[in-house]
Amino acid sequence: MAEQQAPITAPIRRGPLDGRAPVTADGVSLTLPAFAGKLVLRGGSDDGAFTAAAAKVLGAGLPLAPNTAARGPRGLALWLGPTEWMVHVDADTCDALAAELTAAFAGLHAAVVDVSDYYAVMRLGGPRARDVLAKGCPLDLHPDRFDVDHCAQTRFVASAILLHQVDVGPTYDIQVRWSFADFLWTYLADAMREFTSR
Amino acid sequence: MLPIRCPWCGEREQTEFSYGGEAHIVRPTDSADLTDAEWGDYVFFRTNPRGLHYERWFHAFGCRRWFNMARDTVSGAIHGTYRPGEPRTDVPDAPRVPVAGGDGGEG
Amino acid sequence: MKRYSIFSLVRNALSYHENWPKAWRSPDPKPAYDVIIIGGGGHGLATAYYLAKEHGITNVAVLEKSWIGGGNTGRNTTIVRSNYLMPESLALYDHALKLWEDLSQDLNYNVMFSPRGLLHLAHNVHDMQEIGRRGHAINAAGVDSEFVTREQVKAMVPIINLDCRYPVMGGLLQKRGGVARHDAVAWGYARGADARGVDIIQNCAVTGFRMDGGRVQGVETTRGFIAAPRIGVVVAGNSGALAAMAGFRLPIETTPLQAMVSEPLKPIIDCVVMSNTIHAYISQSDKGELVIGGSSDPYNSYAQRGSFDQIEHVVGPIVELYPALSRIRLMRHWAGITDITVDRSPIMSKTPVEGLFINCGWGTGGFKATPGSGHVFAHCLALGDLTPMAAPFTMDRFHTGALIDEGAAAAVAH
Amino acid sequence: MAQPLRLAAGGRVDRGRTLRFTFDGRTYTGHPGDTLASALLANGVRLLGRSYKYHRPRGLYSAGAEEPSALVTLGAGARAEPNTRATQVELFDGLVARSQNAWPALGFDVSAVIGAFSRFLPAGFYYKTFMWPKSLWMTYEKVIRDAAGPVHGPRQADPDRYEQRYAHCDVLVVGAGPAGLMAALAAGRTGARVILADDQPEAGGGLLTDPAGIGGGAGLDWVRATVAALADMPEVTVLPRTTVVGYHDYNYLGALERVTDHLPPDAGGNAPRQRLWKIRAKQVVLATGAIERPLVFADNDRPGVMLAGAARTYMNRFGVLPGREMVVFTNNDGAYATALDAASHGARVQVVDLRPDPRGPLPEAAREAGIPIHAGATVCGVAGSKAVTGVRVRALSDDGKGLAGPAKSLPCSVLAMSGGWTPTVHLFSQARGKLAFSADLGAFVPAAGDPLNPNRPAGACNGSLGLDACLREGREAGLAAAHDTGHVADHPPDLPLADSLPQEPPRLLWTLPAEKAGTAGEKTQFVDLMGDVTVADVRLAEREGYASVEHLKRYTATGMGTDQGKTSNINAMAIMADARGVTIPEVGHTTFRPNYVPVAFGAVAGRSVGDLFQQARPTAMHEWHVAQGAVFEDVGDWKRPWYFPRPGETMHDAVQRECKAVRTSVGIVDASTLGKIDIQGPDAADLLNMVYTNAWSKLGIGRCRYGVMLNEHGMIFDDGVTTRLGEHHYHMTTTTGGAARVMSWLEEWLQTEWPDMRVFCTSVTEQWAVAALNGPRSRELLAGLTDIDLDPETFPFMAMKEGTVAGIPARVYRISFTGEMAYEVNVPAGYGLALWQALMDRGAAFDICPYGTETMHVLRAEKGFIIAGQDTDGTVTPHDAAMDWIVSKKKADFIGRRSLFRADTMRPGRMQLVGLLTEDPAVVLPEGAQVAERAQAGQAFAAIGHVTSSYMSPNVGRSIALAMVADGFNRTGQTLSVPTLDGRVHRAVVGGTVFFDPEGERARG
Repeated sequence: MAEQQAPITAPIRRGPLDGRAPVTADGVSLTLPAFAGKLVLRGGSDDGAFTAAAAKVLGAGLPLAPNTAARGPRGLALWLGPTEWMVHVDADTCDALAAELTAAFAGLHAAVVDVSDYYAVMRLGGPRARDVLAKGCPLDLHPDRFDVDHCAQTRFVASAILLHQVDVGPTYDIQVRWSFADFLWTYLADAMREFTSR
Repeated sequence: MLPIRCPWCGEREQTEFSYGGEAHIVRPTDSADLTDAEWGDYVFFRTNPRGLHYERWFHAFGCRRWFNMARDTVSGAIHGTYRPGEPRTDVPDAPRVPVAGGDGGEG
Repeated sequence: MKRYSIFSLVRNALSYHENWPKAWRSPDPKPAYDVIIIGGGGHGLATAYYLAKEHGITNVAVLEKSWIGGGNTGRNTTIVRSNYLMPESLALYDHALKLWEDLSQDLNYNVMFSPRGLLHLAHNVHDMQEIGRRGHAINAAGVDSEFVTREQVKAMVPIINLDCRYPVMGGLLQKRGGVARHDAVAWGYARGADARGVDIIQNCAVTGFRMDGGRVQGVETTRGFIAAPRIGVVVAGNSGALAAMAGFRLPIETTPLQAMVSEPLKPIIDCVVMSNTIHAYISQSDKGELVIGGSSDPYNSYAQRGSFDQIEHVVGPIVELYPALSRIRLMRHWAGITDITVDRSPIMSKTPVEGLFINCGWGTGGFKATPGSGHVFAHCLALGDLTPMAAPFTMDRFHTGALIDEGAAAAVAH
Repeated sequence: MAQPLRLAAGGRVDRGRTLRFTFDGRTYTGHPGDTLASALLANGVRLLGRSYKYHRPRGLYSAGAEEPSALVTLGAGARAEPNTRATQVELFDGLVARSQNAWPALGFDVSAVIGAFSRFLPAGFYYKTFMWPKSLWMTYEKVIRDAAGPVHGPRQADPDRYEQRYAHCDVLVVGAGPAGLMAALAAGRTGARVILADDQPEAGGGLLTDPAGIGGGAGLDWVRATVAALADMPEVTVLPRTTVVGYHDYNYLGALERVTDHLPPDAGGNAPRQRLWKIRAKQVVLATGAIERPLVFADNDRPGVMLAGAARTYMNRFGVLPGREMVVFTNNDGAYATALDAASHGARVQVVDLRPDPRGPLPEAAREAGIPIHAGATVCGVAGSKAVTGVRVRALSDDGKGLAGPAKSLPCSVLAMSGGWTPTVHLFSQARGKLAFSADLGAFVPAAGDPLNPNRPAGACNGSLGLDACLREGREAGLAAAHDTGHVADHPPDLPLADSLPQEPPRLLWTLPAEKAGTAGEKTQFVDLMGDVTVADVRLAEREGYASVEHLKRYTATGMGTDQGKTSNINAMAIMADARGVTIPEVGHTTFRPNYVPVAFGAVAGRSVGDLFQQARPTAMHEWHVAQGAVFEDVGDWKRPWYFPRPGETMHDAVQRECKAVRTSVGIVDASTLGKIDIQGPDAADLLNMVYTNAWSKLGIGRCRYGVMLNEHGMIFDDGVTTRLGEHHYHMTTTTGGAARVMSWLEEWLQTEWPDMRVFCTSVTEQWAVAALNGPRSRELLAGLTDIDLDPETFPFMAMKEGTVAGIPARVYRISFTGEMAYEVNVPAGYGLALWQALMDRGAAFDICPYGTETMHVLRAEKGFIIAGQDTDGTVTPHDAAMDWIVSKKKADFIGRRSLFRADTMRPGRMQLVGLLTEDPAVVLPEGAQVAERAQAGQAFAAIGHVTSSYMSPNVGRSIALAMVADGFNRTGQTLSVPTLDGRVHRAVVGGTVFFDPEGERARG
């Protein structure tokens, strides 16, 4: 058997939207936030041992109310379902956090799954962001109904998305599967076209 | 397009869901003891009522949870949704709907 | 029945059409018939017609709760074809197609059957394999079917966008397929059956069955009890309700199927074009309207209305495949209610009730079968037993497992 | 004067600007604020089109969406828009319109000769003729088709954009007339979220026609103030040029906004042409107004015969006098307003009133104005073919069914008629609302709404025609609708006083006596102008038994035109009622269907066409494949490399080369699209035991196993390899097409049937990019790039190890879909391209060959591995697929197990998977070809099966095929016939399904 040799070039990690220039229009912009590590946490909302273990590692409790997100010292936790959360963390700390969580969940019916590369996140912000989203997302995003740190798994036209309102701008982070990212970006950019003067 | 209240996520548009057919059909655990006809009834035969229908939906684009819904197949009225294992939505004055298998165990 | 002919038309024109007789009578129900057909749609009326014409059984009533032809007969996209995959289906649907070919002359009523050709598109390798299998199977059975290339597709349908998101790779053509004037089918059969003595009784709803010792005696209706030793239930969209009245269940779920028409245009599509992958089908009526359909709404409903998102799911692909139609307007959309079996094949069956036969489960494709369904079912009712062509389609198949699985074998919807 | 009928003053048009447009090639002028219809009328253009069936000359009939006659083709080329109502087209500079249904010219239409034969073409004549000889039907049909459609559609792709958007509100108000404005104002004051949609460019509704006063001032001043107040409310959205077209369950309504249709082409910037709003409203107020009914008399379709309200609209809104000599023909008081307005503009006006002694305030005003009134009389004839020149008037008998006295001829250029008003209940009815017949109005009115769709009809839509009633009902409806959404106004708007005159009841005579008796007279009394349906047709339908309202519609085509019978339906029902001798409610009404007005397909498709039609899913290595010139295959939404042709290679060449390369050295395939599911939990093995046919309890950690899933029918629906990663941790793979289905399947069973199973399933499909190395030198290649010990003793076939590959954290699975030694390298998708490039770079020394799905399929077929969905089709059990070995005999249960023991699934002679080798090794059977025991060229035969997979195999050195054949397992060695469509009959021998390396040593090596 041959000896292992160093790869010819250092591996580069890339996302499906790398290199995309921001898209801007009157009152709305589409940008790429920094790449984040992403972990799916599985466990029961009603499993106190699980929620406590998660809170201990994350430094903040998981958001237990549906359609909400909670920011903690180690990242942002988004409610996906009664047994499922998405945690966005600094990419560099993702592996370590995953390991800590896995250790903390020992003996529990719980799971940690690294999905950092599965999903891409794009950021749509500005006073007209709601108008752009309304072109494909059936949710009522009126601030009385959907506000900062609300999140929802829903759809934009045919794409399944995880929508998170980041600030009152409003700014939204839109998470989508890798293979849909290019399409969704293109669709959103097209939806913004109406708000450009040329 | 129906507005469907996911028992976890709240009201969402129908396009976030997929339909799962009649609810409360319990899979026989003694299938080896069933006749072909009894097994065929479980696999293929449905109540398909004109009127109140207990049915399953899946929040495919949302929390990915299955749940049950009571809906009238004629008037279109949705009488309520509830989680698996929870008692059926009580629908006053609704006709009693026979359930597969006759005795209607909760799913 | 006064026959329609050039002479009768001219003669009546000269008298300002004031002497045309009723196309069918509106008799009061008699107390008893030899056979009762429940359901005055195309299938039921055809059954009555062939009972009288082929079997000499004329003491027949067709009971229709509303107006004849008002169910799926009047709500479909009028497509006629026989290019099914399974030999049992092929035999049945081609039997129907052969009857279509002479139907106007047989009925002396122009049902405007137009065998203008029916094209199934293939958009990927899997589609090519599917039409490859189906095309060969159809040919093996001696039914017409041919493969066409991309270029031939373009020649047949000049406005098609071959290089749409799912590029067209080829197609399967049944030249004998086409469309017919849906309402005229019900009317023509009604007129023909009536002329042979069949009583067509509209606004007469069946409310129950009278039975004795497991044998059917007759039906309770909104116009009183009517006796008959042999009863055929042919009520697409309501089969479950009738079965429930008779005390049995069916392997059927009832769902809405929507369709739509555009404003009229001069001829722009000269054949029927269907696409499984794009999931929409289109033809153009003789009046010039584009007639468009797609897949069923997913959920059980008897409401004769579907969901608007389903309309979008059909129209989007139509515009993708035919970009020139984007500015043409959708005039009207509506829904029928279809009885869907798990194997997408119909049920022609005896029931647990002796003397009671059922013909249902034609799903989204019943219109094309109308003459064949009526012809075969009439024979069954006359015989008191299932004919060889009907025999594979009994309810028993859902117990034995001998499905005729057009659905699993990737036959197209509709 | 350029516009002979343009009034010097008045109306809402901007006379300061002149717009030029053409109709049938002639240039005319109009002004901003005009519709195409009003501008044509201003120019004295009467003849606008030809009718559908008889090619009768037709002109302008109405001023709105109900228009049945004035249909034109707007624009040209790719932007040609057929069947456009001139009444709904806002005029813009450069507008081009053409008449329809006329050849060679509108004024001289050859097909008008058909009218002379109209006696031979009654309703339903098609059904009675064209049957002889049978062989000629398709020829007849071609003529019918060519004649039927009014106009050609565009042949080029539509260059315009269409948008869609969702909207949510508490109260949607449909219609911005007095009732709708009042409703929106009242609801808006509560703070509720309100959308007000109106199809016109400016609000006002009937007030644009009727300059009635409100609150002591001009009605339009009140409109202006109300619109301004609404604009100041942040939660109120006003949508002009927006027609609510469909009312679906749970108050979901579609509304079409014509965003830039009123601008010249390309003048709209980046705004779309149209936008379809999809509105979910908690409450709806329907203030959709009413549509005027025509009267039914001889030649009531001539150009110049129009609705009285429309005539008034042209005067008051558009500043156009419809004619200098006007006869107003009415059964009610309202039309006198048209007479008075026309007289005030200097027209010579006379009134013909069906009522013997009209005495309401409006008729009295007309008398005072000196307008002659022919009371108790009817119009019984219209002179003039392409334009009205006069009418014949005779007294009515007392019962209204006969004519009395001598005929008078009244010269006129326009006949403005009114048969009363029909509430626009289309949306109410679409919303499942029940209608009741109002004998006073002679129309169906809303009776009971459906609780599914909470709405309130208000004003004319509700049958309340007076302005005061409109305002009152609008206010009440707006407040109540808002209240029902939890909003109450601190200061609800006051109800303004409105000018409303009392009116005497109309005299409802649904058909008017004709001078010619019977059908001869009735055949020019038009009921439905669009379908050329006459009174004679309706009576014929009844005579022949097509007497139900739906049969009437379908037999005569009444209401089937693009106007959907807005002006004709009630008249047709009434005439049918008369023919049948029953009441109108006994006849009933047809169902109102969406759309209220036709909607461009483009608007329904929205932006999801072209590049945005449906996502094409790329893998992490996609750009490399593109750069290498891969030909792609669509697999679901995925783009997968199909093959990698080198310059000059055909697909066959490329695939043969790729197939050989894999078995001689090493090939690499992008397997990223396979579905992947992370399964964790103490009961994970129990789940696998239920969803797979084989046993999973004893699979060791780090080991992989192939599994087959059945549906509950017992039929194969997916397959794949699952690996045990840890004590309670598995990694499942599925087919590419089955990924989503299997994920949902697992969740379904876990959540609904086995909620106590402690298992979490998480999709990880796109977390992992997968490069699969296949071939005898795969180990050698991989070894140079990994820290994993590849020693086959410790890393045998069907095992998994973790480590790094090319410096990337990886899971490497020793599984094989080719029967070769193979390593599937899984890395986080972000590293997929880096991995692929490293393998290619290092692989150069091994002549590594990238291959696509086609080669993958050939190689697996050489090994007899099935593809679920190709070799199986949902009717195949594992036994049928020659895979008995994968069905556990010990497990008491798994999904689909019981179905394997049914009479038919146990039946001998089922379709079974076998290998087929053609006698001529060069012949590659077509996939799908049918198999027979014996068949002759060109003859039908009894098929006993079909070819599922078929390839030229360079490694076997001949063609190979898999086939499903009845009783196939017992036919080994038999020679069967395979006829193909080119007329040849091939012969092939039945054998096993494994054509290459039957011992399977290569994969294990």
